[in-house]
Amino acid sequence: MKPKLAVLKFASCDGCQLSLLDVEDQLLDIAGAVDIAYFPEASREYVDGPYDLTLVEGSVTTGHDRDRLRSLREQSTTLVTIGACATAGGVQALRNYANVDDYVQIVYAHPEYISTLNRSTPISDHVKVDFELHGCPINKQQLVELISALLTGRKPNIPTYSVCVECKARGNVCVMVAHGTPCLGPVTQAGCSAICPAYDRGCYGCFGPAESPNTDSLEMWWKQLGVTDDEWIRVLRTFNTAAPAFAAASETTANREQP
Amino acid sequence: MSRTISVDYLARVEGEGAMYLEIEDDQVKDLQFRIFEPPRFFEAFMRGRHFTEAPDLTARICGICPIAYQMSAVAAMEDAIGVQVDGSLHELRRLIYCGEWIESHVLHVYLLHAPDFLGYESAIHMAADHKEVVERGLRMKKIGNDLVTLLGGREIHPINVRVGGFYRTPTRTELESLVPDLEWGYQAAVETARFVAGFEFPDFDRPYEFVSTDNGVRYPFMGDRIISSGGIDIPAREWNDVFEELHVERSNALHARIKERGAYHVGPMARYSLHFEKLPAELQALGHELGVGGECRNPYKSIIIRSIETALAYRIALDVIDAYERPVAPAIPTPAAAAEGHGVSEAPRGLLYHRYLIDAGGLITDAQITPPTSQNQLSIEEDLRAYIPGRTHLDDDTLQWQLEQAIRGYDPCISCATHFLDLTVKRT
Amino acid sequence: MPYIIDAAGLADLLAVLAENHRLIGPRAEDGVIRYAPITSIEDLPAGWTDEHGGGHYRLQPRSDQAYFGYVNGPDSAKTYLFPARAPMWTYTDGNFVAAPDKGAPTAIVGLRACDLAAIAIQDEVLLNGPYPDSHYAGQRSEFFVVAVNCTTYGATCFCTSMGTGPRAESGFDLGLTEVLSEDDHFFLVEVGTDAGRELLAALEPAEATSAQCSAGDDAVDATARGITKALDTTDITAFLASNLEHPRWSDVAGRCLACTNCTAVCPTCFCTTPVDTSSFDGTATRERIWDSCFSLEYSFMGGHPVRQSGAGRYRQWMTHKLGTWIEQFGTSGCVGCGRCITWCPVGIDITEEMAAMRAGAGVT
Amino acid sequence: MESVTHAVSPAMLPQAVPVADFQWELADTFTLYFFTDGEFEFEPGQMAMIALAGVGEVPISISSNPDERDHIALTIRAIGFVTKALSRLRPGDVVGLRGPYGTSWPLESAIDRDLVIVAGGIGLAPLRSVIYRALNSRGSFGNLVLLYGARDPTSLLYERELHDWRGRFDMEVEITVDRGGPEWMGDVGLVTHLVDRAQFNAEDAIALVCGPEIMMHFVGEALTRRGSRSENVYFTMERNMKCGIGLCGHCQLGPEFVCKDGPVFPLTRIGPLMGVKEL
Ligand SMILES: Cc1cc2nc3c(=O)[nH]c(=O)nc-3n(C[C@H](O)[C@H](O)[C@H](O)COP(=O)(O)OP(=O)(O)OC[C@H]3O[C@@H](n4cnc5c(N)ncnc54)[C@H](O)[C@@H]3O)c2cc1C
Ligand code: SF4
Ligand code: SF4
Ligand code: SF4
Repeated sequence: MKPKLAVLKFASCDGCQLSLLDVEDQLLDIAGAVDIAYFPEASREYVDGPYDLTLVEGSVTTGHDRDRLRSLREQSTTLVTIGACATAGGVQALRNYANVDDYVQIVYAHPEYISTLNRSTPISDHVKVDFELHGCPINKQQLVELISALLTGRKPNIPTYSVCVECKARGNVCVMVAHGTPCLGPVTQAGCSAICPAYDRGCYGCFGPAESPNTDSLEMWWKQLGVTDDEWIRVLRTFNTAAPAFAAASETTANREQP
Repeated sequence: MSRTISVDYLARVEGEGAMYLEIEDDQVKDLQFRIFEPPRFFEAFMRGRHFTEAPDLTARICGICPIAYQMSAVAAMEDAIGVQVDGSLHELRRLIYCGEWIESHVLHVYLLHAPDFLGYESAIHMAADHKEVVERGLRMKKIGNDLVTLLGGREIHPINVRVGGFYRTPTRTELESLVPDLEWGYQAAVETARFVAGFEFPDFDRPYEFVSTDNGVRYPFMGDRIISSGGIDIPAREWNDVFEELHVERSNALHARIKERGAYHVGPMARYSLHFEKLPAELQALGHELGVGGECRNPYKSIIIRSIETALAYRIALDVIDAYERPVAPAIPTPAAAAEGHGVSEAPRGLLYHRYLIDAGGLITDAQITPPTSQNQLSIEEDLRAYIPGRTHLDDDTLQWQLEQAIRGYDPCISCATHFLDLTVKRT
Repeated sequence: MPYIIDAAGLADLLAVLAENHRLIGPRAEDGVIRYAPITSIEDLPAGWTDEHGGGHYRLQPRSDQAYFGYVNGPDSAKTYLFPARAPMWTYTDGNFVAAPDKGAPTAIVGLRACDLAAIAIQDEVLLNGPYPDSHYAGQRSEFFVVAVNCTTYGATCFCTSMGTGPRAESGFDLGLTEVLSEDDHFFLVEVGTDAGRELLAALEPAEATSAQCSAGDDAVDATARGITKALDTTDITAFLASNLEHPRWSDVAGRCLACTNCTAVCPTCFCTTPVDTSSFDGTATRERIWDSCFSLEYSFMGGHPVRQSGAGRYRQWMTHKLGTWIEQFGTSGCVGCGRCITWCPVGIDITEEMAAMRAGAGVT
Repeated sequence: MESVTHAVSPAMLPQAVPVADFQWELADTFTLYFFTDGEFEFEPGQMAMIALAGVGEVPISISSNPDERDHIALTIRAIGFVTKALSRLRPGDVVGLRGPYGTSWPLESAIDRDLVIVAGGIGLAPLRSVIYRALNSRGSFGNLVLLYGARDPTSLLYERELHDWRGRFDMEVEITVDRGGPEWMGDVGLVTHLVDRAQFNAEDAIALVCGPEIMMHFVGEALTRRGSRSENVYFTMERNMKCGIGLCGHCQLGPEFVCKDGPVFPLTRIGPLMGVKEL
């Protein structure tokens, strides 16, 4: 019996599940190795749970989604969150800093039609998560690695160290040292293979905090490069704004601002 | 006799939507195309962000068409601060857009829509009987992704687009490495168009008002004007004078319409019908050969138009690479200025409008984003309403599948629209 | 007695090397001096130098057209001899098959004395033990080195403390000293090996005059005098071994990002980790990639990392580099090239940390 | 290849060898057996690197009788990804093996002296081979003492051997468990207590210790208390180990590479290092 795979979403942009369709070279092999039981973005077929492997995209922003997630967890042997939304609340967690009623009013003419939670929260706030893939979006090769590792019983090779490791391995020139471009790579988890520095741009943190991120030290250095408090706060408050390490670092700076 | 057809969770569309249909005798009594995907409040949290962040932030509205968001955003910001990106930098923008059209169109044609016509639940199921077809699609799609990756750093939420240009521009040699694949892709797209034109289509022409971006000269990716088959011809900045967005109870997405006129249609069929004469002669000839001529009004046939546009995107990519000279600088300076800016561009699924107000410090004070699926929502509902009469003899399953197929013909992107599906048909 | 060639001679030398080698040399690229494939003398960074500081590097124009008037960039011989990723084996049909590890014959031009010392250290670690590293051996076997004596130095150089430079004493096939004055521009060429001698003979160079030789010596001596950064190596192994609980470790941990940049640019760091992959057809492969004592996974054992704190990880790096390395391999693990200082994103300076520890200072 | 042979090249290339036999020892511990070519030799205390293609490679001590030259055995506790995958192997399945590597128990230095072997939990595995060796030439040693501590009676390894050894008159076997249970008639408590009362001449005896680091630390103290000299006490250490031959850097403990300078170390060398947090 092939393991049963489910892929589904909560609040998100669909990009992370699209990654699975983006592995053009391996898609049919994967489809041969697992039984794609439920993947509405790609198939009308709906096979009931339980599922051996469930890939969850998106963050929880409504009470209904919270309930849906709980029953999904019950049906899943291994539940993996894919992407910054599912893992850290996503860009929509910026609402956590604002009054959602205000947001609803800005976007919708009839706020009374909209039901949402005040906060956008990661999956792990609600149910046990077996593995998390970082990234906004995830790296499709990491997704393939995760699936093949779980199928073979290997420890998924998803390192938690910083982007710098991949940056040097890729042969990039450090944009922070050599160009004076502020880079969030030293506190951001590897996984993207250091795309931004390869394009002469500083990392802006889409893979979320790395293991043991020293944001205080990096902040001091960014300031020396001319970055303002506001800019530092904004870069931490993007796709992984609700990831504890980034949230705490941005709050430290924000609180420091008010004398 | 009355019956209900209901699809709680529409498959093979991007995002979460539902359809509910109540039919009495030969008439539709109630119809709801409902978008329940939870809202993500982009317009709200864009406030207070720096204008240069807009391309990266708005890309996250949609993982299928991030380039479209980035392009409309940079267009709006550049409009606001009064700079113009032209020459090779503009050509590179067209090139990366080619990549997105190819990727998105091929995804839709092969993985989302073709299974409907061939009677499969999914492309994976379809691959069991039509392995070569699916493999061709995957290879075509990959070329689109490769193009976006080379220019943008990665296929989803590329990192290399910025207000003013790019962070790093490719060398000619890097671009030339793609040429053989693009040449193969063009031929494959032409074959795809011929292949899908052989499908069976319901007889169903609709009196749409087509709307698209216009730049006066070329088949549009980008442009500064908006035109329609109903005579609209306005600069992008007059958007709010002509169009409006309504909020209806059943949907987390806003519905756009032409003021005092109602539904309109954006997307490949609109672009094709409004700009047919701008297609290269061989693609015009292909359109005639495949019986869609200079205008297509049958939503089921959008798959043919998408295939022709895919060929077009390969063609344009080859032309851009052929003429490419690496720009002197990867971007032009972008000094902040307090102003309002409007930007339109053609996402694979249709016109995407952005408007921003920014202050002197460069911070966004107001944002408005109207994605194609919001604009097509009314049109989709009207299609469904129009499709039922004369077809109530069909059993529920067939009817449901055909209605779903009609919706899928729009390649709706619900993730975009919520900032948008579940199908229920009730027959009484 | 060294020989002498002019720029045309250098161009010929490169042309001869390029005939049967992959030719690697310095080029100004992406805002740094890289060791990258070159095709001719045209690719050399004539007129460029580089400015170094803690966490700071800038390519700067020179007032002259010196070809080797830079110090060093992030690359070293390690980039080619011990690359970030190397294949180990493939498993197919029930057998482990060794990955090919023979490198292309390579000639590298421009390496400095510290870089040669670093190669000697990696040779000791990777080749001279009971189990030589086959991939390294494969890259090392046909590796022709054209070294350059330093006639310029950077603010992060401290080779003089580590006894490795600025003059290249050994470890090269040919050694160049670039002499450039108002009216003269030539290269002294020293022969280090028979292979070097053979190659040079094709150019039929003249022998240098003693005046020319002393012009070269003067330039290198001036470099040695100019280097002020220093690291006190007195009894360093014992000193470090007896200061494992020094408060300075947590002080530096407050600044250290544990980002691994220092270990990646260090020309002697050799830690790796294997990466296993399996494909859906049942074959599997193993590669090895650079690892670093700064990553948590590195010391993972029985459910958690041994070195949890930044202090523990920084201490492992520095005590190994400067102290225990000597016990293990008979040489320091540091050649004083200064790369870890320049390329540390927050400018942590191993010489400053060492000095602070010697001074007993816990807090800066 | 059907059996384990000596050294291959390159050094990090495993030999493909089929599992000859698989035995569960405890609920989470099993022994894998492999045929050898008869030439293959190892010294008690040495380890092998065992690889599963596509899964990983881990160091495991060779636990079989070094003087039985037709096979080797590895006793493994399934605690993580690789060891769990190994626990799913069955005879005939192919693994990769390299080795033997590392230092061995200094049995020659125990000649004509008492030999004390102290094991905690799975730590008995690396010691079993040395017990076999000592028994093979029993006459060369003075008292032979095995002190073995385990979590509870169900986690006592090698019950058959323990039973045989206990039955011998030329060997003292003392066993203790942390938690007894109604059926358990033996000692309850830490293995250090056994050190205090076992029969050996502390001043001169050679002690070989293997177990969790904290257990070894306390056994070292207990031995010292009884008068053992630290140069006569040997520990076997564990550290993250990727290559097993001193090339990958992971297993360093101060100046020592646990893989090649160890895993067996004299307490004099390793003691000072063990006390340093996070070393
Ligand atoms: C010299 C030596 C001899 C050993 N002998 C035995 C033995 O005879 N029987 C036995 O059951 N175990 C033994 N071990 C421990 C065994 O190697 C680990 O239990 C095993 O590495 C865990 O791997 P895993 O992938 O299952 O665990 P995970 O927890 O998934 O570990 C992931 C990785 O971390 C490393 N790692 C984790 N724990 C250890 C550890 N304790 N030691 C070394 N590396 C580790 C490994 O590289 C492992 O692949 C020995 C260890 C050493 C160093
Ligand atoms: S560019 Fe950024 S990610 Fe790369 S090494 Fe420098 S700081 Fe690290
Ligand atoms: S470098 Fe940083 S921002 Fe760029 S893709 Fe990688 S993690 Fe994301
Ligand atoms: S430790 Fe620093 S200075 Fe020493 S060799 Fe390594 S990189 Fe160069």
